[in-house]
Amino acid sequence: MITTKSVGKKRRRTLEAGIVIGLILFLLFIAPLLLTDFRLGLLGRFLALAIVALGVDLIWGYTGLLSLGQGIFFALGGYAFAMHLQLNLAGDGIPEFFGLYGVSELPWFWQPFYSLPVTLIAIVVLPGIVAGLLGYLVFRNRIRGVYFSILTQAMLVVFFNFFNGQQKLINGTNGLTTDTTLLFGQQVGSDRMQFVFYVATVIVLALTYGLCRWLTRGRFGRLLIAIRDDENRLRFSGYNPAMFKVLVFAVAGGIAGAAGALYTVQSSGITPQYMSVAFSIEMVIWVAVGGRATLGGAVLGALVVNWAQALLSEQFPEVWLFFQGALFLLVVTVLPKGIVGWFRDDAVRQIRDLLGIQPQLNTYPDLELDPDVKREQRELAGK
Amino acid sequence: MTRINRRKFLVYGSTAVGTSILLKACGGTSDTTGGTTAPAEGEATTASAGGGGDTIKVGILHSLSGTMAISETTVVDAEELAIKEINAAGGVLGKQIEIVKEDGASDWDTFAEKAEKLIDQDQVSVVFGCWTSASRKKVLPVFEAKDHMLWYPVQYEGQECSKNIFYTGAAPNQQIEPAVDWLLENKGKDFFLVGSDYVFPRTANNIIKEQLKAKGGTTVGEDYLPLGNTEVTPIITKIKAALPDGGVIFNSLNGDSNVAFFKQLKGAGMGPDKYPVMSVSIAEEEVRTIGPDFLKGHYAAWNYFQTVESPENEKWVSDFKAEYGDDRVTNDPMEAAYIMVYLWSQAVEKAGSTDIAAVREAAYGQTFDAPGGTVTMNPNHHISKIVRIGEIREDGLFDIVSATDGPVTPIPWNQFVEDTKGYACDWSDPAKGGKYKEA
Amino acid sequence: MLDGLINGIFNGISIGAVLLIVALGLAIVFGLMGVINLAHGELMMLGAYTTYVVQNGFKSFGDGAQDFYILAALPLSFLVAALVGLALERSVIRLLYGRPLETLLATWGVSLILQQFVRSVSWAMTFGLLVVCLLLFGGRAALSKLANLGPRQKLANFVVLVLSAGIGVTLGRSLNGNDALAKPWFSARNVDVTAPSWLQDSISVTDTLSFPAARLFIIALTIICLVGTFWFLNKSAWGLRIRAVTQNRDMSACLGIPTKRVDALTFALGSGLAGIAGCAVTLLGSVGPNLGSNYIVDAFMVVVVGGVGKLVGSIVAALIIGIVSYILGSGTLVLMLPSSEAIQPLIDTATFFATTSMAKVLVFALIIAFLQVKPAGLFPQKGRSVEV
Amino acid sequence: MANKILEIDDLTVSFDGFKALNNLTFSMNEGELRVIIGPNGAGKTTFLDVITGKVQPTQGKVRFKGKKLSGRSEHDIARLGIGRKFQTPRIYLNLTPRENLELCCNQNKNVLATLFKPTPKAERRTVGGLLETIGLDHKADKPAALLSHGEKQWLEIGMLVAQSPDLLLVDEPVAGLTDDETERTGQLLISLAESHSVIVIEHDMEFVRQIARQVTVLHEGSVLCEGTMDQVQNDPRVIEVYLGTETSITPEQMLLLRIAATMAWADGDFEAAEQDIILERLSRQFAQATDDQATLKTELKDLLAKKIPLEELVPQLQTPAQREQALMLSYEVIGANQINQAEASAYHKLVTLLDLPAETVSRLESATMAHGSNGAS
Repeated sequence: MITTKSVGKKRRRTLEAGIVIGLILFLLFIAPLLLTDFRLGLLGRFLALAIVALGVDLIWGYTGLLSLGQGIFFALGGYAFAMHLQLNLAGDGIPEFFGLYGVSELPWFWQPFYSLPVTLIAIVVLPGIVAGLLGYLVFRNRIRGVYFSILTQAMLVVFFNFFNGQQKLINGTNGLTTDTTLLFGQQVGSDRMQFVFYVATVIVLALTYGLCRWLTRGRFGRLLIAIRDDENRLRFSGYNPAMFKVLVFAVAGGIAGAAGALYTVQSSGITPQYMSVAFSIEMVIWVAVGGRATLGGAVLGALVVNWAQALLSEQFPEVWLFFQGALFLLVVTVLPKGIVGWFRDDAVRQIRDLLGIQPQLNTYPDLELDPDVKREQRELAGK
Repeated sequence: MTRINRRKFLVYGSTAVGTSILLKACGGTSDTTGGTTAPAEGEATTASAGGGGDTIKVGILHSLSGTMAISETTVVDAEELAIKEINAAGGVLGKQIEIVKEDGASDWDTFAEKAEKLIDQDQVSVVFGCWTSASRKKVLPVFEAKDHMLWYPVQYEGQECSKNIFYTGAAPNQQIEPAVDWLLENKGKDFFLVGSDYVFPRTANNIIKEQLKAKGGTTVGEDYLPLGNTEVTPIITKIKAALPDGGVIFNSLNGDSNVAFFKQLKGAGMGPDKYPVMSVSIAEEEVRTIGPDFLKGHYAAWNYFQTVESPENEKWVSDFKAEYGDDRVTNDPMEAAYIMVYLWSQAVEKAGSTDIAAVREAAYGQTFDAPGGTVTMNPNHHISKIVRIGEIREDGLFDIVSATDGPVTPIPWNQFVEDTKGYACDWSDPAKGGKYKEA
Repeated sequence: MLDGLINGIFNGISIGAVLLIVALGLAIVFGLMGVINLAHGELMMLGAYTTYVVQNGFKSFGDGAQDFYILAALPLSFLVAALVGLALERSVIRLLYGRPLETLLATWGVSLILQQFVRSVSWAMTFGLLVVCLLLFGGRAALSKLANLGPRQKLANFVVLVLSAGIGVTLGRSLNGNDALAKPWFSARNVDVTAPSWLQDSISVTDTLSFPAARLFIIALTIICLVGTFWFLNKSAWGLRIRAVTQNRDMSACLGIPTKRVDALTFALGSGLAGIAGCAVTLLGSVGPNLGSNYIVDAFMVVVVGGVGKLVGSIVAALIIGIVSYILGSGTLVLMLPSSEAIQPLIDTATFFATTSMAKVLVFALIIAFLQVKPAGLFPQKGRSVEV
Repeated sequence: MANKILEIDDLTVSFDGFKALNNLTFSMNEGELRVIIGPNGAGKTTFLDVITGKVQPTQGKVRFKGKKLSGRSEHDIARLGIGRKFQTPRIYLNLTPRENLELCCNQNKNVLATLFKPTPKAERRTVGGLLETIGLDHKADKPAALLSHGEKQWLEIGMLVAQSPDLLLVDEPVAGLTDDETERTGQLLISLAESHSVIVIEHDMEFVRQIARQVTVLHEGSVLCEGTMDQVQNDPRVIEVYLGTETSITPEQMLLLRIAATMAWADGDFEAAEQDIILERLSRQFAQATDDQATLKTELKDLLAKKIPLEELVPQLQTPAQREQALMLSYEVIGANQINQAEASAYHKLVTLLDLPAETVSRLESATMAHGSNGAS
């Protein structure tokens, strides 16, 4: 029995791997042929957002931490990359926006971002560390559920106002533009670099998916679910949920950071707007739409929702908010498991109900036919 | 280090080329030569877009939702009115103008995204749009990278002169500086600077501080409100503390915060007699939403007020009211928006095509008898226009208390700020370009 | 100096009062029902718009009446917000009790809808909506009366839904052709609510000391609302039921308390208070579609810092937050510090945070720090019931 | 000292002034199975909360194997070797029983180990074995949500064992179980007690009798009394706190009743009817008013439901008068129905134990006959 089960598992694994690889190849080689540059650019950006969604799913879908502050880490990653690009552009001078505010020498925290390797590490590690610290402060005090959510939102406001207010340090509201900056002597805004970033995004997305899959399967994954379902019980089994949550939150932060960097370069720069309250909540709804606790769902949700937003706001700009609001309501009330969850669990039954087709009940005319009963009899016979 | 970079570059480059060959194969418009030569392609596509078909597509990119919708929708009205008039008069190059409207949603990223859509997807031949400097700064790289054309109708902080943007709003020397001068002459030398926490107020106030230094005024304090914040008690306390017996308040608050500011200023018993406020973001439209009661006696600096007396203005105001209803008012950004559509159409007529470069060339020196007086487009992409100071009346309109005799030439690079002192901008001469040292 | 102090305290309190009146409704809905209502701010906004409408109504009576519209506006905005809240509870919240995170998302959705609603509501739209509702509910009623479809019922309802929606939308769009009908009532633009003249100026105590009338009014209003709420919760029969239900829903249900009605009532009460808050803030700030979103986060901070489920906690928290943010934002801190070399860095930091936006940063940072010490807020609930 | 696994002295826990535990002092030995009973609100669950670190004591110390527990966090204490099963089963419904067990079985519970180390073979085997023991092997891979209440209870006990603690705290393990489930749970616990120290909190007296060796009675947050089941059950204070009302009989009377009961139970089980008659008569012996008799009767039902060998009971009779009374009672009891072999032998045994003079015996017997008959009429 064990063996058959594990075989089944293996088959499912290989199947999943196959699908993922197929999708990657599709995104890398087919999508560019089907889409105009503009649409491809959009797709690239949405894929970057799908990466954040994976992080959100990891902490919310699996671990039950509804963070309304992922924007912080998203933006941190973006800023890290943008700062490097700005320095690239400035050469041995300092980025010219400083001139407007009479800043003559580079603020200390810009220094490390001269080097690309450091930047690339910082993009992931910096948000990760920040998330870890914030997480530690919160989880250590067993601040849970909605309190956690509200607190993360407060943190978001703090960061937003700080970045927004500091013209002299990071150009405040304007944020940092990247399109005209240079990377490897190429203009970041150029179609070619944009395509490179698109490719990079696809790859990072795949890697992130792998990471999350690895985290959520096996014992660690089960532990996350246990934390989500009954954290206190876990304590009495000798686990310290706080540390696990800190780790997961930090990982999600890092993921968000990477996503932020990729998103920034594909949307011509970063502004504190990335830390707006609304944006961070939207991240959650992507996951909710796709189906929480299903990684595929997170990605799907991010793509579907954003694509819908792009199209709808092109067709009738005024009413996009209506749609978005309705989406929130629908997902929560009608589709709590999200698209994927719905297909997996209820789709058939509900459609049948809707069409009023009665499912045939499989009752046993004779108790003897009940498989459980049979098995028990066999056991008794064995004894 | 460099070797690593080069290797990485090769890797990336190869993928890019590899696929871009595929793209070529099926007629994709991706750019294989890569990098900075994007412009060539941008022109080609847009030119064909403009020429092809029996209409000329123009993009309108403003916030139709979100915080900024309050102001930006009025500008859209003005632009649509102008286009309607032009179409009624037979259009441009004998073609009707077709509007593609996009919502920036008060979100700077959306602006960038929609700008790309207008250029790549809809292949418009020009974009009219943006209000906040932040949104302009966000789309600027898009227009530069794709070498396209944006017309921008709002007064701003200057310190910018893009080849791809035409600015029909006031440069600092066409609004802020005259206002400061006027205040120094008539109202006092102690200034308190209040602004929203974003780029225009911050930069504007930097300029003002420099200017005051140069002209013997003093900045006794400054403070910034987060956008949308309505709790201004601390600021008012600061003003009281800094100016115990009255002084000038220079206000570059934006949107909602203005309402809170003036209501609570009056609440604190600080009237225009002791604390005259000079605003640079408050026009007729805003006066109505704040309520004249609170604003009566305060000042604003603009190039245009609805109360300007000229036949052009009377005609425009009546046309506008006829189009959008008698309860509507006209204001400076709307006038600028109205102007820019006409200037563009004239330039297209002159160029004989919608080719970006040609239109740009043709735009220089275009003049138009605007409601606020005749304006001229300069080679530095800004327009010369008259500057006026208005005092707010009971009825929410302005008494024009001072106006320059003739149009003021725009100076994008500010002469009071150390970094930009002595710089100028001239796109008509390739040798000079966006920022060159004046002889 | 003394005046300065009194002024400081007064301003602090007046900021606190605004926070409190905004947070009061939230404290009830969140504290007593455990519902995270992110649409609270939008209910405020509705209150504010009601005030705007009332004011315009009074304009027609001439200036004399103009000065007293606020007195009519307060109860009306309470009513409007309460009704909307009621509808909200009946339709959405009801489905989500005990799932706070879901309520959070759902109410966010509601807030978006409400915002866009006031932006684009017009006669055309209203007709459209009315038609949809009529067709939908009428159709359902008809179906359930006329034909017994048995299992096909759901499908039928679904069809009705789709049909009525379709008809309504098409109708709305066709009506949009007519400018008069299509013209939005408020539009995205901020609307102008002018405080009555007697609330515009300030009442001067001494020549150096004067209090803005509007502020005094709001403080008074806050106190009244507090007293009213306390009385309602602790003295009235329904208040008793509410407290019973919040303590033990099932038990109360067994005792024959109509928990559903109680929930609805509680939520309506909270929403109504939001409406009053909305009416109050029109005296200070602008009235626009996103009026609410400027307050909501602060309001939650107040409730959390105060300790959930404790009104007194919210009061103290609001006052503290108000005073602190005033002292920081107005730079009073910098003035209070003696200018000596020893604490120069301290002074520098103080000045660094002495702008309104930076003050907000610091206040929130302090709040987060505070929750490190007292995770459950100033007045935590004790006992075994808290855990699990 | 060393063999004390748990020592609690002068422990007080108060929530907002209300003392859930009040100067409680308690200790138990290694390998002991201790049952804690007590009416609702006696502080039983709080008692466990303190031990497991969920609630911090207001004053007083808790020592586990000589280590102070106060100030430690739950997981810390759990790692020291204290496992807890909750009143209502708390298992992870979205995981399968196997996964539930593996979670608890995991020996190295820090983050990285959990993340990187695969589940070792040994643990897999232990889990497999456990699944057998708790009889869930055939449902091992269905979501635990689908288990019946009883199965959930066992699963949680299983999780407890998987954790391999030295001290098991079991809170109402048989709440809401059927009789034979209860029976089996009892056996499970007893078998566990061979290798662990166990504290069981329980209401169900039948169950307590089944498993109890040492019983501690909590009342209003402190220990009321401690001892064997019988000592505890004979203690009128216990009877009082349990049955609320002051019982109408003294310990001496209780003793007599016990002897009588033993006689009555001598030939094994009765039909309910017979039992009823006996109780009827006994209660009439000690109470006058009919409703008193009624209440006493129900009390007796509970109290006499256990067999104790006469050898223990008889020596406890002090005065001859009591002995005579004991005899009379017993005689009356067996007179309730046809005297059979077992009863006869039991009766003889009693007589010998009482060793009253022969004539006294006969006198009493005759008297009882008379009294009994008119009592019956």
